[in-house]
Amino acid sequence: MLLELKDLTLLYGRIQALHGISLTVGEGEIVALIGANGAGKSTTMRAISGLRAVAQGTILFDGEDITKLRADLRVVRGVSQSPEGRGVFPGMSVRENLEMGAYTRRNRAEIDEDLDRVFTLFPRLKEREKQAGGTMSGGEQQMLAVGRALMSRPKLLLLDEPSMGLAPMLIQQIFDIIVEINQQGTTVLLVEQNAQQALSRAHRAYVLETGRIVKEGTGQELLHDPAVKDAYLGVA
Amino acid sequence: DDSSGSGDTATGSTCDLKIAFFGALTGGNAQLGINIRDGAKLAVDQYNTKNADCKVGLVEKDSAGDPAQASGLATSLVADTKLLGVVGPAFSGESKVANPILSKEGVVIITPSATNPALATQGDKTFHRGLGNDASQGPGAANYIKTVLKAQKVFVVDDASEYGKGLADQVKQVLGATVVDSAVVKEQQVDFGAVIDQVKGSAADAIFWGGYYREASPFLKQYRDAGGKAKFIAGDGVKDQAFVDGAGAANAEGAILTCPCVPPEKAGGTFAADYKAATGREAGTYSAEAFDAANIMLEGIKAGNTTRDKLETFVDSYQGQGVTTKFKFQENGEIDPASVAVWAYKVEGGKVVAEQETPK
Amino acid sequence: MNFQFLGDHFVSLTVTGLTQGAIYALVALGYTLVYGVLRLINFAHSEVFMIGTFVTTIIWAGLGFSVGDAAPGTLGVIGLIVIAMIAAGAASGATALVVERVAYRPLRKRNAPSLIFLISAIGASVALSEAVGALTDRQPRGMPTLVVPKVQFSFLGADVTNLQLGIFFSALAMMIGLDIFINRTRLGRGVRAVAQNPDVAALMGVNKDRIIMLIFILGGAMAGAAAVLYDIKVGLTTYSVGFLLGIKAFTAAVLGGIGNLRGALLGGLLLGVVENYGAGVFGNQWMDVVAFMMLVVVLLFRPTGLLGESLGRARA
Amino acid sequence: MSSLRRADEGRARAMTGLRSRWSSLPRAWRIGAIGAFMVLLYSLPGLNIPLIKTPDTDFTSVLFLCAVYVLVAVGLNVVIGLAGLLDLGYIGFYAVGAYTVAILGSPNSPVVVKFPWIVCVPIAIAVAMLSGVLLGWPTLRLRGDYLAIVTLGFGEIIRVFALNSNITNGNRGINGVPVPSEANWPSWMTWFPYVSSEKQIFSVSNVIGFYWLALTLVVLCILGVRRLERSRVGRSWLAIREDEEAAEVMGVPTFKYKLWAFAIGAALGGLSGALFFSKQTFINAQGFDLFTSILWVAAVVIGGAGNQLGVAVGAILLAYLPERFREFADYRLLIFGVALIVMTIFRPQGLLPSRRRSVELEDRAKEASVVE
Amino acid sequence: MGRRRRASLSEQLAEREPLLEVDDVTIKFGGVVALNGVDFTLYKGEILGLIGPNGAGKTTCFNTITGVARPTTGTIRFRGEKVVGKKRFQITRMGIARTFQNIRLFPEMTALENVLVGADARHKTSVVGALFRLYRVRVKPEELTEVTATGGMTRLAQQLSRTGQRFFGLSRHILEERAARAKGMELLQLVGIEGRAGELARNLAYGEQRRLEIARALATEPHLLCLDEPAAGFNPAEKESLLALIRKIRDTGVSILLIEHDMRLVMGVTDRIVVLEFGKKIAEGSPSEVRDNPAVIAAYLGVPTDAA
Ligand SMILES: Nc1ncnc2c1ncn2[C@@H]1O[C@H](COP(=O)(O)OP(=O)(O)OP(=O)(O)O)[C@@H](O)[C@H]1O
Ligand SMILES: Nc1ncnc2c1ncn2[C@@H]1O[C@H](COP(=O)(O)OP(=O)(O)OP(=O)(O)O)[C@@H](O)[C@H]1O
Ligand SMILES: [Mg+2]
Ligand SMILES: [Mg+2]
Repeated sequence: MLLELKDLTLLYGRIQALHGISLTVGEGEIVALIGANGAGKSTTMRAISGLRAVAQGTILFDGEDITKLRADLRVVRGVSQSPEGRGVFPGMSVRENLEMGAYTRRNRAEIDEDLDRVFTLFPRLKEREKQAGGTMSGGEQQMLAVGRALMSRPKLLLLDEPSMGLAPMLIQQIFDIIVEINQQGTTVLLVEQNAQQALSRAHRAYVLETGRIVKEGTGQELLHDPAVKDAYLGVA
Repeated sequence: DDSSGSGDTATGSTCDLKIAFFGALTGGNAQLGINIRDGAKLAVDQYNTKNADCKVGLVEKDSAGDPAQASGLATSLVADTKLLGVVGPAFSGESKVANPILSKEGVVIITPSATNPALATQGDKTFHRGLGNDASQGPGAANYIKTVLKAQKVFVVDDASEYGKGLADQVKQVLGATVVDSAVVKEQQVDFGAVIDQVKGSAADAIFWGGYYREASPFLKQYRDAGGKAKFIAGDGVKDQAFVDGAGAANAEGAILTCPCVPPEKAGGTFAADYKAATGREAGTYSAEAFDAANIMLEGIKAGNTTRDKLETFVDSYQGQGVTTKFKFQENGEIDPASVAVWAYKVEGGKVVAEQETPK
Repeated sequence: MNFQFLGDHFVSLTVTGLTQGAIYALVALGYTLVYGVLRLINFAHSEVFMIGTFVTTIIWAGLGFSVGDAAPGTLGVIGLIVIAMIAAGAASGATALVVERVAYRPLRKRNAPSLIFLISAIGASVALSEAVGALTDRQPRGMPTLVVPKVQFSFLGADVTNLQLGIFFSALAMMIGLDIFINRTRLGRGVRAVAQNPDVAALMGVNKDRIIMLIFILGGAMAGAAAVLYDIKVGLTTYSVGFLLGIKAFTAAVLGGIGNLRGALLGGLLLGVVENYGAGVFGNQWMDVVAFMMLVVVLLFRPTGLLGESLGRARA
Repeated sequence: MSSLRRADEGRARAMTGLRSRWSSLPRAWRIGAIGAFMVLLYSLPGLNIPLIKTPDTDFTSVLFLCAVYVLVAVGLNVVIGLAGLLDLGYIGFYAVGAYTVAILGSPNSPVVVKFPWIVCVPIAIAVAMLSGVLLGWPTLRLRGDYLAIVTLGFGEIIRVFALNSNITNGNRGINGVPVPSEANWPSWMTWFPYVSSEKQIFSVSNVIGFYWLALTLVVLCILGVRRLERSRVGRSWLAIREDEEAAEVMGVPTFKYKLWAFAIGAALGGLSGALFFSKQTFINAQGFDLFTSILWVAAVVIGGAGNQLGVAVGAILLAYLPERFREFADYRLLIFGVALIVMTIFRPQGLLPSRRRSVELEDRAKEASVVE
Repeated sequence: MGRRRRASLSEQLAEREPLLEVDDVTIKFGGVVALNGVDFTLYKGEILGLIGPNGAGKTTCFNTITGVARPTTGTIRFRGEKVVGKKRFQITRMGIARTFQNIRLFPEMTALENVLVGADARHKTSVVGALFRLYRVRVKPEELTEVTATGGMTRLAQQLSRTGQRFFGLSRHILEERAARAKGMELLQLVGIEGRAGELARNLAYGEQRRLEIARALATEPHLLCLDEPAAGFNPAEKESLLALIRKIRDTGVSILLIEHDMRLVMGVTDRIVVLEFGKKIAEGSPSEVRDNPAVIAAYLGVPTDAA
């Protein structure tokens, strides 16, 4: 297992957001995390990337206990996140934003190669290479955030609602890109509201409700699960 | 203990009477205050040794030279009916606040250092000044510049303080057209680039400094560093060893410092030696004046003037020789002009030494 | 008002102003760096500078050069200055770091709002300057005259001295170095990332605490260097030198656009020059008034300073 | 309306223990307790309580200073605590108010008119308010921290002006600043220790009249500000503090309300200055330094910005402690500085915080995101 | 221009009263032309959708309408009055309210207080009025408060205060405050979070915050409500209930301008749709017209089946 969460509990002040989450992500998998607003999906992601301290439980990455590791050191270990709300650096140009993604890497040639790859994936970013990140439109920022997460060549890529704010055509594209990245060897943990798309691409998936995992299975299983269909896929 | 209420009639024994020191013991101007306090303390201690059976106490009120603190301190002084007189307040600003309060309750005031002329016109009936005011020092300095230095172009600097500006205005008035330009420096200013540009631009051959040594020493150092050659003359606010040390002895060499105070070595009796013995330091500026002021009051108390009213009458009509000069107060509390001597001191070999009395 | 004087001495006032401005700018960098990253007016930075001025005198005195001592030869002087720069830079940097550790870090850990930081900063500032005040009996401390100003050349009737040239260019060099560091290097980019979004910066692998330490040390070191230049120029220091100079430097930082390194340079130089003109025209006592008036006027037309804010987060 | 009541209960739940216990007392009790406390405040000068008496300085004078500082803090609290504007040059308004009274009322000022106190003070308040508006007009459009430096500059400009202008007489100053009234105490007042019927109510050597006047003004101003706080105005200030742009989009004329906050703060600052220097009867440029201004801000925050009781406590400590512990005179600023750091670390919400702030701080602290 | 084009639309629309007229609006940021001669009209009572690819200029369009950005050229009229150049709070008082793409509540205020800030936009109590409470309004005897009846007030005091109110009326401040709280609760009820009225906004769940934003905007009594991607981050079930809410709001007589990428929501709720691409309007019409428009499919929808 590349990532293993054991019985994770997390508090926001008085509010308990996670009530003992356990999940695993195997090497080379795409794992989806779906659930209603406030279910704790983003919170789980923050716990994994180290933006929030957990109250209880352990996080194992590549066999190592990283529960108490600082966020930046987790990046060095190979965990990279495109955060909820995009988190673009508003005062840096698009290019600098992407370079920030490669902050922990030193090999210039490889970095340039990856930059090219991101620019091919999102031509709009190439067009706006010098524009300040903060002035990009909502969707453009989303592309930037995903592209930036790719720049660290992570072992594990955490994507928090990558399709949020994207136009329908691009949504299609972004999921294709996720699959492509995965096939190139990156493990992906994906949080999505667009459950339909997410489940159809994911190897496995978990369903979260109010801070607890209530279901797990392969993507296809959940896609056809009537309860899931009812709650998260909407009436087609 | 102060439950007897306010009033001028002291009750009980007359042997626990007090006089007070009022001035800065802390803050940026503490050194002057300490000089004064020690002068007064020396007088009281000497008195108490001689009159061990009926001692007089010395109350110390530290105002930090701040008018805002002065009023509360003065009010607490007047509430103590055993307290008859005050040596101080040390600075003119605080005097303006404290004097009306003290005077209203009849507390006798002899200031050894506040030299602003306006203090005598505030209508404070118990006010006395034990030395010449700025109106006498200013002309003294100006006359020295005119007749001894024979300067042609004088540049006048003041620090906008009550004291400094008053002095500078006097000098300007006497010198008239000889003053080619003037500038105002800020309190605690340490960098004088612009002023030095101005002084050099004016081609002055003498600079008069109305202010304190805290600003004067860095100014003079920077001015000399910048190649300035003009003579430097300042008032008693600069007359302190700290000035020479701050500016550097070489830079300060030849500077003239005027003071309406008699050189301690010329002061009568054994004051200079006694002071050194008591405090371990040389007598500083205004120490001797404070010593005299305290002695006048002590003399009054000794003579049985044990109420504020009686002491006031005593001081008003006092005549006598102190270590600094001969004391006799005018109606408005100013010392008799005949007793005022303004001395010029000179920095020589890194020391401030008395040179001559300034021409009248 | 004396416009005549300004006209006659324009160039020489400019030169003096630039020298002063270079020192403002160096100190302003510390404000700008910390503000850019933490959105915090580091009030104690003025005291970081003040410590530098004292360490300089102590070092020189330790090497046998006190007030009134004659300066050694040129090489000796340069040596003394370099040693002082290193020592004062280190001491100021260390002071800044201590302030960060003691006064700010505990608050950061609690995520306190910026007003609280300001109060803690004021506390640190007061405590530092008063501590030094108590240690020095509030007396000023003089320096040896190391550099006797010599006119190097005359420019449009104004004498330019070696001292002025030295101060100006060494300050400029340090600022350019810092600018390159922040804008061109990886670590510099990390600084900017933390400034713009600390959480996401951590997600990129930036060690936030280290970056914060770095900016305090950098800002402190610059203030230390400024302190040496100041000592050479002014020739004396006291426990309270920091207060007004700090306010001026902060004004300079705001003038140029706080959080913007080049803004600090521009703001510092402009402030130095304009207040010197102001002193020439209106009199020395109105110097600070002129400086603040200019600030208000500039902010009226450019609400985020001359060059805007670049390190910091953009407003959403 | 039951849901409305529940909404208010939600608020109450967030209150801290002592406060909620207080507000659950019957109203009559609360009024009684406040009344008793007021009586205590008014009679403090006559009570002669040993430990709290100041050793060196007249105790009533210190009480008066406390009252003036509380007035300052109440005004500054409107600006900082309620509207969230950082004003580091508040002393400028204090100076403007003080000088207006001195210049218009003193026979020794360069201006020939000689208005009585009761005329001068409203003018002083108006002038201070006007100066607040004049300063605020161009600068309140700036963002928070810029305002800090600009106000700092304003404070310094006022001081330099006072020091160098002819109308203020520079550091020579103006004496004979008018006192509120020349009248003597009526004879029926003499039951109170310290009051004697031959004495003036507002006497320089017995300042109880000044203290009572200041205390009365403090009470009135606190009540007035409380009214504002609990109205649409206070809510708008709060919204501006939270998110100015969102507030504007919700229809809050943010500039107008910030200007009002500034003007009200300035007016109170002017009043306090006028009051203080009426008692001192002499004014010069000393005592208007920026440092004092910054200390005031510290006092407000340490006391608990946003809560009037809190800022009052902060102000009282600032005025009282240095007088009580004069023996540490040389070290008091050092102690003060260290105390500020310690306070912010161990009690960042202030001594008596507003409910809202303490909740906010608690929540923020718990959310601190760092993983060690 | 705009006038003629409107005539070409259905007869029914031409009769309706225009509420918002965007006329030839262009806005440039340096080299980027974010809006290029855009014009459209929103009629009273309708829900107008604004869609387009990422970076098409939708948010920018919003910003110009609500006064956040100023168009380089062009005019915008609301109920016949010019909008461009007005201050933001004035625009709100004219009757345009908005929500933010990323939520911007007042986090330290309770839900109810957030709504009250919105309601204040319609209030008249001034600073002086709040301080001295001189402006008094006569109230009918049956409206006299029970406010004073709470707490340990004696009967005599109650009687006195009631008599006082009868003679001197109540201050406008108190009346407005009372009315606003009632209205605030009503709006919270409308969006379905009345149970959370006393909770600090920051402690509400994301979905609740979005609803609160809508309630706060409605409290300003707008004629037009602008929603920027209100469903972002909602799952289908939540989107469904949002759709119902939007309809409910429209039924209270508020017109709506809606930016949204979720086609099911847009198609389901809007009356008409305007499509932008690269800052230009490329289509306008009923949902079905737009859905079948080849230009729109090419630029935006991709596969036409998405919303089926
Ligand atoms: N900063 C915070 N402070 C307090 N509570 C929070 C905070 N962030 C999230 N929560 C609460 O924690 C719970 C989980 O939130 P989280 O953001 O993880 O949900 P989510 O599943 O990602 O939902 P969404 O689909 O809305 O993004 C929610 O109840 C939310 O209100
Ligand atoms: N200040 C600015 N400087 C430069 N370009 C800008 C600025 N503001 C917006 N833009 C550009 O204008 C275009 C329109 O942006 P806008 O935010 O209106 O898009 P949008 O239609 O809302 O897109 P999305 O659906 O992604 O939110 C984008 O390409 C954006 O990068
Ligand atoms: Mg989420
Ligand atoms: Mg958008």
